[in-house]
This record gives sequence, structure tokens and C-alpha cells, in this order.
Amino acid sequence: MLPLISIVLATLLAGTVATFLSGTKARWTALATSLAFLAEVAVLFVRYPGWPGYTGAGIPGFAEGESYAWIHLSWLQINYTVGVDGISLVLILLTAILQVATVIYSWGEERRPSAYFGLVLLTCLGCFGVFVALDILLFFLFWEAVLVPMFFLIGFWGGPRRRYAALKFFVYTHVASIVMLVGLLALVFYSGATSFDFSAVDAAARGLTGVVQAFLFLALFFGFGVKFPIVPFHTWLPDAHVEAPTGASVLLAGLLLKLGGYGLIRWAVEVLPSGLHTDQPILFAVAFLSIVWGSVLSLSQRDLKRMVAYSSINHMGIVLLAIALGSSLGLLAAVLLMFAHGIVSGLLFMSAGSVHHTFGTRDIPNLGGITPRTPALSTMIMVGSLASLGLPALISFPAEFTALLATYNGLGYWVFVPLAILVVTAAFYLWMMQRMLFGPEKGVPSDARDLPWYEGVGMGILVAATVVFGILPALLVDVIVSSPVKGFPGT
Amino acid sequence: MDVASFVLPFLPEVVLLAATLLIFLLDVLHVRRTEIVGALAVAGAAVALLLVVADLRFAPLASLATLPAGRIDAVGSPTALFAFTSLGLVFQGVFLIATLLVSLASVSRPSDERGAPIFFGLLLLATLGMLLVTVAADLIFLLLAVELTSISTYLLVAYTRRDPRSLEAAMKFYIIGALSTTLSFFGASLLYGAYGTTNLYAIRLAAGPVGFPVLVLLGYGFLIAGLAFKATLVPFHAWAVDVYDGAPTDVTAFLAGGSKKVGLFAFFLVFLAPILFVRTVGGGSPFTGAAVGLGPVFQLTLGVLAVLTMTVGNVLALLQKEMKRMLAYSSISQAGYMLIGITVGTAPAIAGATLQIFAHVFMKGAAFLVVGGVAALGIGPLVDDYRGLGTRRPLLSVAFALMLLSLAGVPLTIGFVSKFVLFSAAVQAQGFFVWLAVAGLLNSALSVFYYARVLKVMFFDPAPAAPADRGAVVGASGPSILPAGGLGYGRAVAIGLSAALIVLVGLYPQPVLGAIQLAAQHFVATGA
Amino acid sequence: MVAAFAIVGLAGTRLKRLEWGGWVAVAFSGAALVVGVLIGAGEMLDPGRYTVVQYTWLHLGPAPGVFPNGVSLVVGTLVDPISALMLLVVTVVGFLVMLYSIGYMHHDRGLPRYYAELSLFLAAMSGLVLANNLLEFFLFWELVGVCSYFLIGFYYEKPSAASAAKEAFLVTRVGDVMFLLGIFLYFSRYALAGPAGLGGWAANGFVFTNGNQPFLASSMGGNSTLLTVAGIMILGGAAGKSAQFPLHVWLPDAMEGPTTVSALIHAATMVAAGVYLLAVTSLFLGFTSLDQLVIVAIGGFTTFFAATMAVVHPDIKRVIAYSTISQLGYMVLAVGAGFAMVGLFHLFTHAFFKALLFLAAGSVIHAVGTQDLFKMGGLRKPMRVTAAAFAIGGLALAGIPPFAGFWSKDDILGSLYSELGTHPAYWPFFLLAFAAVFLTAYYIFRAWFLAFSGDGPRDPTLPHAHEGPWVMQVPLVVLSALAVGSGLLIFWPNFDTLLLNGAGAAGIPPVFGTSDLLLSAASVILAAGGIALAWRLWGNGRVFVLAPTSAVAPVRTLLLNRYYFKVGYDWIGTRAVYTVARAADFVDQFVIDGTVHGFERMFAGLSERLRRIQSGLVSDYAAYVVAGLLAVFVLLLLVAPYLIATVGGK
Amino acid sequence: MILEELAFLVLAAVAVVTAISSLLVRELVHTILWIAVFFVDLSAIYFLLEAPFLGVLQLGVYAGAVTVLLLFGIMVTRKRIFSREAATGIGAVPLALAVVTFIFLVASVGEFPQGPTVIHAYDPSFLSENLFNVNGPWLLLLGLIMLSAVGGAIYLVREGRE
Amino acid sequence: MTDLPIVGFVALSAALLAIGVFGILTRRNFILLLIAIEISMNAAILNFVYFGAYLGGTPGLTGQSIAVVLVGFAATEVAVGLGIVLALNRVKGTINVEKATELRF
Repeated sequence: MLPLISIVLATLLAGTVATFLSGTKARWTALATSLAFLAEVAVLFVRYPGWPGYTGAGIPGFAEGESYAWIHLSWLQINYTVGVDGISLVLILLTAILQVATVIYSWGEERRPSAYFGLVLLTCLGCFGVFVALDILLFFLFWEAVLVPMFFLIGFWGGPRRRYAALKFFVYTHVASIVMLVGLLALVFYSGATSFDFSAVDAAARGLTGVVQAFLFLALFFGFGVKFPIVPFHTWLPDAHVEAPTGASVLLAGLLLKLGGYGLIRWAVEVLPSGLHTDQPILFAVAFLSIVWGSVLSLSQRDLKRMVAYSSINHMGIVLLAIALGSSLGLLAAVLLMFAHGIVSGLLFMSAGSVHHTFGTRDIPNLGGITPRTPALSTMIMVGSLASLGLPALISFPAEFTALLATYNGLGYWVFVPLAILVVTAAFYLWMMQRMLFGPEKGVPSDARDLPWYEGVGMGILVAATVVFGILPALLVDVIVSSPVKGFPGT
Repeated sequence: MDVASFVLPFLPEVVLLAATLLIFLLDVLHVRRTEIVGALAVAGAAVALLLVVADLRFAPLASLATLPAGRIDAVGSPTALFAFTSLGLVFQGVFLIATLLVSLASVSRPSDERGAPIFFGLLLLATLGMLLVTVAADLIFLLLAVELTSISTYLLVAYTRRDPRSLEAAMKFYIIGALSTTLSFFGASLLYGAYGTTNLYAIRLAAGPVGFPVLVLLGYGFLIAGLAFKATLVPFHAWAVDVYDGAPTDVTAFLAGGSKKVGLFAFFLVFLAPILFVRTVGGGSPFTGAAVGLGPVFQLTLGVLAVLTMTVGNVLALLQKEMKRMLAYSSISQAGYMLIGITVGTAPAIAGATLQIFAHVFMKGAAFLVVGGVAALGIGPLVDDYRGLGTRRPLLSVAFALMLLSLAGVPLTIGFVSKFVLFSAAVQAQGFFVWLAVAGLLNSALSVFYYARVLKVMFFDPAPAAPADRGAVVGASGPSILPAGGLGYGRAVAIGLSAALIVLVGLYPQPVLGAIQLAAQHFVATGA
Repeated sequence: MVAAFAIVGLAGTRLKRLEWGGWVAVAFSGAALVVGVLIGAGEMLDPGRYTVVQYTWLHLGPAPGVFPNGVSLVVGTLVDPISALMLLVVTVVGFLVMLYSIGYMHHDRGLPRYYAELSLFLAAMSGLVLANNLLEFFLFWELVGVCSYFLIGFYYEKPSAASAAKEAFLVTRVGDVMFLLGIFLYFSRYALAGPAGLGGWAANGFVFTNGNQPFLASSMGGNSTLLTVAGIMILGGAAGKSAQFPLHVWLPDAMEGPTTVSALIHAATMVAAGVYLLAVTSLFLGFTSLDQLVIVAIGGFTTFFAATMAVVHPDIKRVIAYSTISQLGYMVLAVGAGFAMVGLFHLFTHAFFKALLFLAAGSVIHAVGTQDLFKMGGLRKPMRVTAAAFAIGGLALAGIPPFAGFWSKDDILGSLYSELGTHPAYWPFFLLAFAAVFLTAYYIFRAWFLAFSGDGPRDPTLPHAHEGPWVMQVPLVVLSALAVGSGLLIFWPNFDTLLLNGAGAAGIPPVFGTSDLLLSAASVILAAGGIALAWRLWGNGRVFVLAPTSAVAPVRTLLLNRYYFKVGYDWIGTRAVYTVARAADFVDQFVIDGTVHGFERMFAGLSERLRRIQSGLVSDYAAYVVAGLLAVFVLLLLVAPYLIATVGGK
Repeated sequence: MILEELAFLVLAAVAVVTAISSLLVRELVHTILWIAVFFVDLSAIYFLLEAPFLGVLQLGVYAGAVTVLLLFGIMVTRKRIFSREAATGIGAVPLALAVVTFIFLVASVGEFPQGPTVIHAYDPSFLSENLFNVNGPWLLLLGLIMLSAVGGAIYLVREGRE
Repeated sequence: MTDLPIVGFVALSAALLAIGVFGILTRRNFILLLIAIEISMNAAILNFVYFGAYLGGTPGLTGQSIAVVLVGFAATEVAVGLGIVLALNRVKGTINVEKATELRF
């Protein structure tokens, strides 16, 4: 059998190295790599045999499984084990789309393009790895591998407070990773799993008592949660976003936050269902807090990027809520939401970046009526905002609808909290559009030009994805539901 | 006694001794050029290393369980002064690698330095002491071997004899070292009084209630203090920072990469038996009246020391402005991690600690070599002096960054693997030890602060206006041989080799880890 | 069918870059008109046909809990009497407005955007009408909302327009949220009650059945808390869209958009969607009696409440806007009382005469360039067609027979009256609605007299008025005809059957054209009285000035300030919410981040203090060693044995 | 035997007093005198413990070589031999640390037989067999240490010409 | 054959160690520090000697052997210390450890 995932990893690795080495031609190398990656992901999709209800041979429940011995000690059985299921496949698609869009969007990067594009590719490589890894160490390795390039991207190409932001980002997520690692290790050793493989851990974890599961789940939840980010461990996010270069912001919001969600699903929810059940109240509380907090804080932001960043907290709060429900409907919603948020927030961050270098500021009250001068940019902002506030026919709608439906299914009238927050979400996007896009022209430099072609194309890709998957969400949903999550009643 | 059968097992040691004597002979003959003497030292260390590796290689590790007679894993005897363990062999390898790297880098020292033979001779003698520690089965033999290392390193620190900083460092090193030696021997004397022997194996055999619980505990307490000096555990660490700072940087590399590990291995040897063969202190402690096992008492005490060490080391490193002192504090905190291995006392933990020690040679030892090289480029000792190094010296900076990332435990580096194995072993042991792992992990998170700061300074901050590159080599007049961008080839090779190993072992640790694991298993199974 | 139409509409949006783009849009809307008329006529000629086409959009799998049978979301179309009726309204008014726009908008910038958005709106509105399930309904519902948002903000350079657009979106959003919750509630009830034998959701999805009885109301025994809440939630959605009290504030402000948009979206179609939603819900799902009372209350109150505000307003468009709210109140009232088809009939007629009024007003605005009634005057002579059209529209609105409004409004009042016996609680709202008849007649003719009667404009700076081009006049004429004739359709048996079929068997059979004669007479007299009062006060160019000391002056101020609702909402929307947001921001920056930085400082301080122990004096170091030694002794001899003895083992 | 016990007590007292005096006197040369007495006193204790070989060694190495070495050190580092050391306080903390150390150590006395016990004398030939054969490696190590010390110390002390 | 109470020796060696430790902590002259170290070293040697004397047999012999080795070691250590003292004196002109605090913090 063709080791497709390894081939993809190799492609990305080779592409990354080549990009680092190719100097000023780096953008071409990066683009070629990204397109190859996209094509390979397409092949992954085509070959994915589980439409729906996949139960494959090899690694149960996963397609394209590969497993080679890596570190075999008497008490540690660590393998290079990879594979995909519906959940990871959708997020891999997100990775590929965002990578292509980011590379194209950043076409005009002049400062050390080889390093910049190399780091971008490295980030995506790490994310891809996280999504395919089915071994705890491998997973953790990729998980951490994402941090380093992102640290450099923020710290070198970022805004004025980039050093502070980079450090904050690194330290926050690193601490979380550590707690997560302890949780994962404890998971292996307390369950007595025979190896670090997902399937082994999953099987062994069934034997854990409820209390142990609950504690392990909490540790894992904290570890993954900071990446989400959950309130009150979220303050790294706005700073990181505001200071990060646009490309990094896109990857940060689009992919890095999803790592938290994916990790929580794969390594906590699936493995420790009764832990989830016990800790559900905590998760709900945190989720509601994040939803309300992120949204209310978005209202008070003047900086466009900061506003979008806080709205990410809000959206990821809904993801957490959906995951916490512990139903397969909720998980479907969570994955769908992550995909949607990845695309849409990418679009919004790109818009914010373009606003910044077109007008020299992202301060919303200092801008006004930019539409006549920069119609394309304004359109992108509008599409992004509308998608973000859940307009039907755009990708967020089916996702949010499913999430709310799942919330209602699990929590009944509590669904009114996220529902009501939808109004607040609408409020800040509308306020932003009113101030920035409409009204009399203000703060527009005389030499302001509309989007350069590459930024337009980069955003265009995301707009296309927003619309296509918004109208045909079944493309994603059918894949996701093909991976029934073990451990839930009724599935 | 059959001379051959006595000497053959000590072939690496003999080779080192021969090289040392040859170097001193050359000194007497006024052949003192650094490259000649250095090459000799490198050759000696390399041959010894090859012999050790060959020993490891040819003794089929997989079949170690069957206890082959000969060099490896002879069960200790109540009378023998030394016993060869495969873990000791692994440590010999580690020590020789450290020596090899340092001597390789030191070949790039000024070629007409008068003391070159002394430098390399002392280096090899110190190494010899370290090698002998690994085979010790007797407390006095062990302590004397440690002293051989200590005395040699006191003098190595004072090696730049015109430098007041160097001498001040040597003075402090000496006084604290001598005090610790006294404490160690005093502890040994108490144990001798309690057990009637100083043989570690014999002490282990004296399982069961002991007649002198307080004496035993006091004896071990003195030993903890004495050995903790060598291993730089808090609060016995204070000398280390000043000494690492004041010593010639290459010597610092040796101290951090090599000689402090002696203390840790001594901990392994001395404390494994009491920890593993949990012994009831007869009649109970006179202070509490409760009969308790010796093992848990030691584990708790060492655990506290481990946590204290890593925390204090890291906290103090946070605000440190000088590169060497920062690395010194970091080195102290790393000792805390390593101590977890013996505290937990299981084979996985010992293996993890051993790997951590192995890794530390490449991370910290090589990092000091980089600092030495950077100083030779005329760049100042402060962290802030490294501004813009990333653009001016990309390769060197990347290598340094790799070492720092590895120290921070970032994945894909050897430092990650070692911490991973170590902490997973602690988690595996469950109970109290999980908290050790948590403390260790939180500490490594804390450590990220200052490592990241260096990275930030190197890569993000702009270079100072007038780059002082290719400045005069500090503290020496002559040109260095084989300049590799001002570093010297020897140093460049040592740094490059370390960086490469950091990544390679980080990616695929199985060969190294497999060997260490078997050795650790065996070590734990057969005891000291 | 609707899919094809939507695609055509969307494709149209991309073609509008050229000068003749408007005509392309007209052509497409013409095509839509043909389709709409065909469907409508087909339904009328053969009343009672139900055509369902549906596809599964999303299969979400089963969810233990509320949805054990699985969740399957479908898209599809349902052509039945009411959707046919509604589609007819949408396409007819849509086409006419599109045509009118050619003239009305020709001097505006950004026309491609205008036509694109308008086309998109038409497509979405048709989709909404034809949707065969609540989810799809909601999908298009949101889409029309967005189109409305963009069209209100068409003159986005004007801050007031941008603000109005935002306000409209936000207020309807509040309704949407309730609507969504209502959907969930119905979904869950359906899913639980849905007989597994029918395949439940997995097989059918949640669709409007074509059966003759509201499924839920019957299966739930017509009453349950959940159903009540669901009904209220649906009402909330409808109130948002149809600008019912208390979510009415956005509609008058929405007049910032072009008048054509006001005519199409904010009079004839989109705002009526709320009523349509209520009707559909009452027909297919059913309301509980408590729901009905609430709906009646909201509708009845809004009817009167909005009319009072229309009485004093100087802006011609806003007067009509308040009138729209008021008329929508009638429809809600009817639907709430159980006469869904009566409400829809009023919707049908209202769409035409209200569009007519708006287009006529637009014609006036186009001619004089202002919306202030007190600046106009004497426009009767230069603008005969417009004046006549406005008058016809006004008469229809006032409910003077035989104009369309009479028949439908009379039906509403009559039906409600017939219910009073069984539901005495409806009395106050009936009276309010009845009183509103008088107000309606008064304010619309006040507007007419102010604009058209007299000798000339009160503001001499106004440009010389003239009729618009033919493209503007044709729609006026056509709509005038419809304003007269659409009410008379009630006497066509087929149409009557269509309405009856739409109502199904569950509701009380509506009493089309058979209301109490006495009641009809009373309402006509009331309306006539209103007109008379208007003539008395404003006729022939008179201007009635209310003395500031008059007892009703405060009332007038209250009305002009729209009962201070807007002020209050603005306060909540900006002051209160933003204060909370700022406070939260403060907490975020200084409490949460402050804690983090506090830790940082703590470690830094610790580091700084601990650093001091590294004194450089070797004796101190020796002291540390000895102290450490003693500490080890303490640990070994005292602490560890104690701990191990008490805590036990590890 | 009461005489030996008395002798021990006297010798022990002398040891303690000389040790303290050697550290506390301010005249460095007097320190050397006191420490010499201390070494001789310890040698006497070794004789009392019937370890004459050690006693002689103590006399030779400590009372002889080490004392001379220390005196040499003082002479080289002092311009005038009879210079006085600046007064240094006793210090509460060091005193406390020392006393606590003492207390901890004395705490173990309860584990020993309280009365007089037999003292074993050893034949020096057995001692040499034990020292040079069985435990020969110790001496080997000592030799290596001396090699290192000599090589390094000479390098340090030698006037450098660099 | 003589009999002596062992506790006296225990106390003596403890006292000597304490005195040595006290000296190390309080003295500032390097040579005095060396002396203090030697005093405590002698305490350790004394331990080996009297434990050996009480143990008897081969174990006892071992103790005395250790004492012999330690005496030699202590002398070597003093030599090394003196080497450092002299070098320090040459460079700094003082052997007061209080004057050698350049490396700190």
C-alpha cells in the first residue's frame, strides 16, 4: 500500500527545506509545495474509503494507516503511527487551503522571503503532522514543532510589540503543552497501555476508573484549552495576533487554534468519555464564559485585528461547547465549526492585514468610508464579516446551526446563551463595517490603492471556499460523520 | 596477581593514563605546542572512547540479562573495589565524549600557550578520575576517584593563572570542594562505623534492620551533601555559578558537560542500593519512633532536593544578564532533572536520567564551547552582546539555538527525548513521582523564558552598530591555528558535531536509548 | 425550479457592470414574473395542488437525546396555495419596482451594485416563499435580511444610512435568534413525536407536510409549554422581520434606502415575510391558545401604536413606513386569531397598494428632491398620474370600498369580531385595531393633502416638479389597477377556494366577504371620518398648527419622538453594552493579564532576591553547604519519616 | 581502665582547645603553633587507640609536612611574619550551624554501647597487606591525585613568562 | 588491650568537625581556611581510626588503611590549596577571601 501520508509529510518537509534554501525564489518553491500538498490532500480525499461509516483494516477506524517502530524500550512502545479519519481529513483540507492562500497572500513579503515562507510551510507541516499523528509522542512532537516557527514568525516579522507577543505566545502554549504532556503520559501509564498508539491507549483507557478519567481529562483539557483559547487563559491570543504578520495571524487563527480542538477530540473526548462526562459542567462553564467574554470584548476593541482575535475566542468557545456536549452531533458541529472558523478568520485576518498596509492603521474609529477607494478590499471585509456572523450560504452557517442544534439537543434552553451572543457578534461586525466601510471618507491616504493581485487571489481562495462549502456543506459533513466517535452512547 | 587480567578491563583508563604521561613527558621535553599536545589528548580520548564503544558493542547488549563474565556486569563482590556495570560503561562513553569535545575545541587555543601540556594532562587526569568513578564498588575508591577529578579540575580552573577571575573561581571551587570532600569522607566514616565496611555491595547485602539507624542516616546525609557539591544541587550549588563564570570557558564546558555528571553517577551508585533494597531502619527512628524504610526516606529527600534545584536554578537564570552565568544556572537546574532519575530509582528513570546526562554533554557542554568561541570573536560576555549574532553568524547561531532549544526541551531535539523519557518514567512510577514530573515540566516551562530571551536577542534584535567581529582573541597573543571563521576548526567540528547529534538523536533515539535502557535495566537488576 | 431561479438571479448579479445592466435585471425579473405568474395562475386555476421537490442537504446523523432518529436537513420547494400567492406578490411587485428603478435610479452611482443586490433579494425572497421547511426558510430569511441591510445602506456615504442599515440588521437579528430557538424547539418536538414508522427525521427531514392539519398542535393536544415557548419564539422572529412592537424601531429608519427598495422590501415583500412565517407556522405547526393571545396582542397593539406615530410625522416615506407597520399589525392580528388566510389576503392586497404608495411617493421625491411634506404642496397639477396613484393607494389603505384594502381589512376585523364571543380577551385588541382604521385614513390623507393639494410648494426653493419617465409611470398605473382589483379577486370562486384550501381544515374557516355588514359600515364610516378630518385640517393647502400650549402638545412631542423607543434602544445598544464591554476589557487587560504579569513580576522579584544570596563570598557559600547539610539531616531524620509514617508510603 | 579514660579525656580536651585556639588566635604564626600541637595531640590519641603506625604517620605527615607547608604559605603571603590578622567576628549564624551539626552527630551516641569497649590492636604487617594488596587501588588513586596535584600546583606556582 | 568508651570518640570527632566547620564559615584568611578544613578532615580520619579499633578483624584493618590513605590525601589537598593560595596572592596581592568577590550575583 502506498504510504501516502508519509509521502505528504516528505513533500512538505522537502518543500520546507527547499524553501529555506531557495533565497529570493522562495515564494515559488513555497507555492509549488503548497499546490503539491493540496493535490495530495485531494488524493487523500478521493482515496478515503469511508463514505460513511468507515471501518478500515490496519489501524481500526483510520484510513491510510502506517505504523513503524520508532522507540521501543521495555516500558515505552513508541511508533511512527499515522492515519486519517473523517475528522482529521477535514482539518487537513483546511490546512492545505490555508497554506495555499497564505503563500499567495504573502507573495509581496520582502524581508527574508526564504525564511518567511520556510517558516510558514513548517507551521503547516506541523499542523498536518498533528492531524495525522496517531501516536502520543509523534503527536506531541508535531504539536510542539508548530510553536517554534510561529515564535519566529511573530518575533521577526511582527509589529512593534512583537517580542513581547512572541514570548507570551511561546510561554503560554508551552506551559499548556507541558500539562498536556503530563496528562498524556499519565494516560498511557495509568491505563497500562501497551504502546503509545492511539488505538492501544484508547482500548486501555476503558479500564480506567471514573475519578482517574476525570483528572486526566482535566489535565488534557487545560493543555488543549490554552490553544483554543479558553478564558481566562486567552490573553496571549490578542497580543500574538495583533503583533503577528498577516500570514502568521492567518495560520495562528486558522490552524493553531484548531490544534486545540482536534487534540481535545482525539486524545481526550474519544479516549476518556466518562472523564468528559464528569467534567462536563466545568467545560460548559468555560465554554459559556469564553463565548460571552470573547464576544463582549470584541465590542470594545478599536483595533480591527484585535477585534477579530477576540471574536476567535468567541467562536472557539462555541467549538468547545459543541465538543463538551459529548454527542456525535456536537462533535460534527465542532469539526465543522473549526473548518468554518479557519477559513473565515483567515479571510478576516488577511483583510485586517491589507487594511493595515493600505491605510497604515487598523484603528477602526480612525477609518471611514473606504469602500469607494478600495472596493475589492471592502468586499472581502464584508464577506468575511457576514460569514463570521453566520450568514446562510456561507460556511459558518451550517456549522453554527449544527452547533446550536447540538447544544439544544444536549442542553435545552441553555442554547439561548450562544444564541443571544450571536446578536452581540453581529453588533461588533456591523459596527466595524459601519465605521470603516461606510460613511464619509476618513483616514484614507491619498495614495491608497486597492488590493494587490496576490492579496486579492489569496483572499479569493478563501472566499471561494466559504461559498462552496457554505452551499455544499455535505462535502465535509459526510466525511466527518463517517468517523463515529467511540464511547458515546447511541453511536 | 595476573597483571594482564587486572589491566585488560582497564584498557581505556590505561590508554588515558598513557596519553597523560606522554603529555607530561613532552612537557618536560619542552614540546608544548598546543596542537601537538592537543592532538595527543584528542587521540587518547578518542581511542579510549572507541574501546568503550567497542566494549558496549561487542558485549551483546541484548543478552546482558545472562550476565556474561568479564568486563561487563560482574556482580559486585563484598570485597572487590570495583565492579564493571554496563551503565558505568555508558557513562564512561559520556565522559569520554565530553573530554573529546572539549579537547577538540581546545586544540584551537593559542598554539604557543605554555601550559598546554598541563591543560590537556589535567583534562585527561580528570577524565581518568571520572572513568574510575564509574567502576567503583567501594565508597572510598569512589570518593578518591571523585577527588582525582576534583583536584584536577581545581587546577584546570586556575589554569589561566594570570587571570584574577580564574584564580578567584579556583579558590572558591577549592574551598567548597575541600569542605565537601571532608563531609563525604566523614559520611563514609559513619557508614563504615555502622556497617563495618565501605564496600557498596557489602552494604547492600546487609539488608534487614540496621543497628545504627541514626548513624546510617547521618552518614548518608553527609554523603548527599558531599556529592551534591559535585552534582551542583541546591543549596550546595553556589560555587558553581562563580566557577563556571570565572573559569576558562573550555574548562567550564568540561565542568558542565563532564565532571558534574560524576556527582550524579556517584548518586546512582551510592543511593541505588538503599533505595531499591528498601530496608527498615531497625527499631525505628529515635525521633519519631516509627519504623520506616530507608528507600522512601531517601526518595523524599532527594525529591525535595531535585525540585529545589531545578526551581532555584531556573528562577535565578531568569534575570541573569551574563551568558555564562545564565548557562551555569541552567546547568544547575538540569542537575535537578537528572536527580529525578535516581529519586524514582526505576530502570526507566535511571535510563531517562542517563539520557539526560548524555544529552547534556551536547547541549550544555557544547553551548559553553560556543560561548568560548563567541568570546574569541571579541563579543562580550553579556546576553545582550549577542545581539544580531543571527545575521552575522547564522550557522553558529543556529547551532547555539539548537542547543538552547534542546535545553528547553523543545521537540525534535535530544533534550526533548531525554526529558520525555525521564518524565514519562516518573509518571509511570505513579504516586509521589508524578509530582516530580509535573515540577520538572513546569520548570522546563519556566526555563523557556530565558532560553527564548537569548533566541530573541540573537535573531530579533538588531546588531550593534559596529560589529566587533574577528576581534583579537581574548587572553592570548598568538594566532590560533586553522581558523574556521575565527573559531578554529577543532571548535567548529566540536560544535557542529554536537548540533548534529542533538538533532539526529532527537529524531531517532532508538540506538542510544536502547543501549542505555538495557544498561539501566541491568544496573537496577544487579545493583551497584 | 426555485434553484434555477436563484441561480439566474445570482448570475444576473455578475452581469451588471454595463450601462444597460438595469435592463438585464429587469429582463431577469421579467422572467421571474413569468414563472411566478405561471405558478400563481396554475394554482388559481387548479386550487389545492401541492408540489414538493426536495433534496437532502445535510445528513447529520442521529443524536441520542432529543434526536434519536437522526437529523436530516433537506432543501426543497413546496408549491401550495399560499406560496403561490406570495410568489405572485413577490414577482409582480419585484418586476414593477425593477422597471421603475430604471427611471428612478438613473442618476445614481453604484447602479450595478443596486441591481445586483436587488436581484439577489428577489431570488432569496422567492426561495423563502417556496421553502418547504423551516430551516430552508430561515436560510433565505437571513439572506433577504442581508440584502435589506445592503440596500438600506445603499447610500453608505451618509452616516445615517449606514447607521440605519446596522440598526435594521441588529434588530432583526434579535428576532432571528428567537426564530432559531423556535426552530430548535419545533425540531425537537417533531423529532420526539415523529413516528418512527414514518422514518422520522432520517427519512423525511423536517418539512412542512401537505396534510390538512397542523401536525404538532394535534399530536401535542394543542398545548404544551414547549409549544408555547416555540410559538413565542417564532413570533419573535416574525416581529423582528415585520417590525412589530417592540422590534419596530428599525423600519422607519430603513427609509434611508432608495424609495424603490422601501417599496419592494420594506413594504411589499420582506417585511411581510414575518407574517408569512406566522401564517405558515399556524397552518403547518399550529399555535397554542396562549401563543395566539400573545400574537393577537402584539398585532393589535402594533396596529394602533404605529398608526399614532404616522399621524404626526413630516416625512412622507416615514408616514408610509409607520403605516406599513400598522398594516402588518393587522395581518399579525389575523394570523394570531387563527385566520391565517385572512391575514395573507391582506398581505396580498397590501403589497400592491403599499408598493403603489411608495412608488408614488418616490415619484414625488424624484420630482421635488425632498421628503419633507411641509415643504411640498400643490403637486396635483404637475403630477397628475402620481397624484391619482397616491390617492388610489390612499383609498385602498384607508379601506374605502371597492378598493382592495377594504375587502381584506374588513375581513380581518370581521373574522376577529366573530371570535370575540369565544375569546373575550381579544376585545381590547379588536378595539385598538378598529380605532386604527380612523387613524389610518387620517394620516394617509394628511400626507396626500400636504403633498398634492394647495397651489404650490410651501418651500419655494424646491425645483419645478414634473412627472417621471414612462418606466416610472407604467408601474404606477399597473399597481393602481391592482390596488383596485386585487381585493375584488375575492369574488372569483377559484381564488376563494385557493384561500380556503390554504387554510386547511384546522383553522376556523375564514369568512371572506361575508363579514358583518354593520361592522363594515362602521369601519367605512370611521375611515371616511378620518379622511374628512384630514381634509378639514390639511385640505386645500391648509396647515394645521397645534398650539404649543395645547393639552395634546406633549402627546405630539411623544409621538414625534417615537415614544422614545429609539432613544432607549440606543442607550442600551451603545451606552450600556459598551460600558459593559469596556469594563470587560479592563478586566481582561488588568485583572487577567495583570495576574499573568503579576506572576512574571513575582518570579522576577524572586529571582532578584535569590540572586542576592550569590554574594561572591566563599564563606557564605560554605554556610549554604552546611545549612544544606543540616536541612538534609532534618529531612532524613525528621520530616521524611514523619511524612511517610503519616501519609503512608509514597 | 580509669587511667586510659583519664588520658583520653585530657587528650580530647587538648584537641578541642588547640583546634579552637588555632582558629581564633590573631597571630598567624601562633596559629601554626597551635595546629602543630593539635596534630601531635591527635597522634597521641592514635597511640592510645593502639594504632602506632597511624600515630607515626600523623606525626610525620601532619605535624611535620603539613605544618611546614602551612608555615611556608604564611611566610610567602605575608610581608612580615608576625602580622596580626584583622579581627573577624565569631558570628551567630556560623556558631549556630556548627552547634547544630554537633548536636545532630552526638544524637547517634545512643546507638553505641555506653561503657568501655575493647580496642583492637593490629599487626602492622597485616595493615600493610591490607593497604598495599587488598586495597592497593586506593593508593594507586592517591598516586594519580598526587600526580595531578603536583603537575598542576607546580604550573600554578611557577612564575609564568607569558 | 585497653578499653575505652566509644561515645567519647564520637563526641570528640563531632566536636572537631563542628570546630572545623565553624572555622570555614568564619575565617577569611585562606590559610586559616585550610587549617579549618584540615581540622574537620582529621575528625573524619579519627572516625575511621576509632571505628576500626572497635570493629576488629579485617573490617577494622580496612578502617586503618583508609585512615592512612586519607592522611596522604589530606596532605596532597593542602599542597594544591597552597598552590592556589600562592597564585592568588601573586595576582591579587591578598589571600583574604573577602577581597575575592569579583564573581557574584
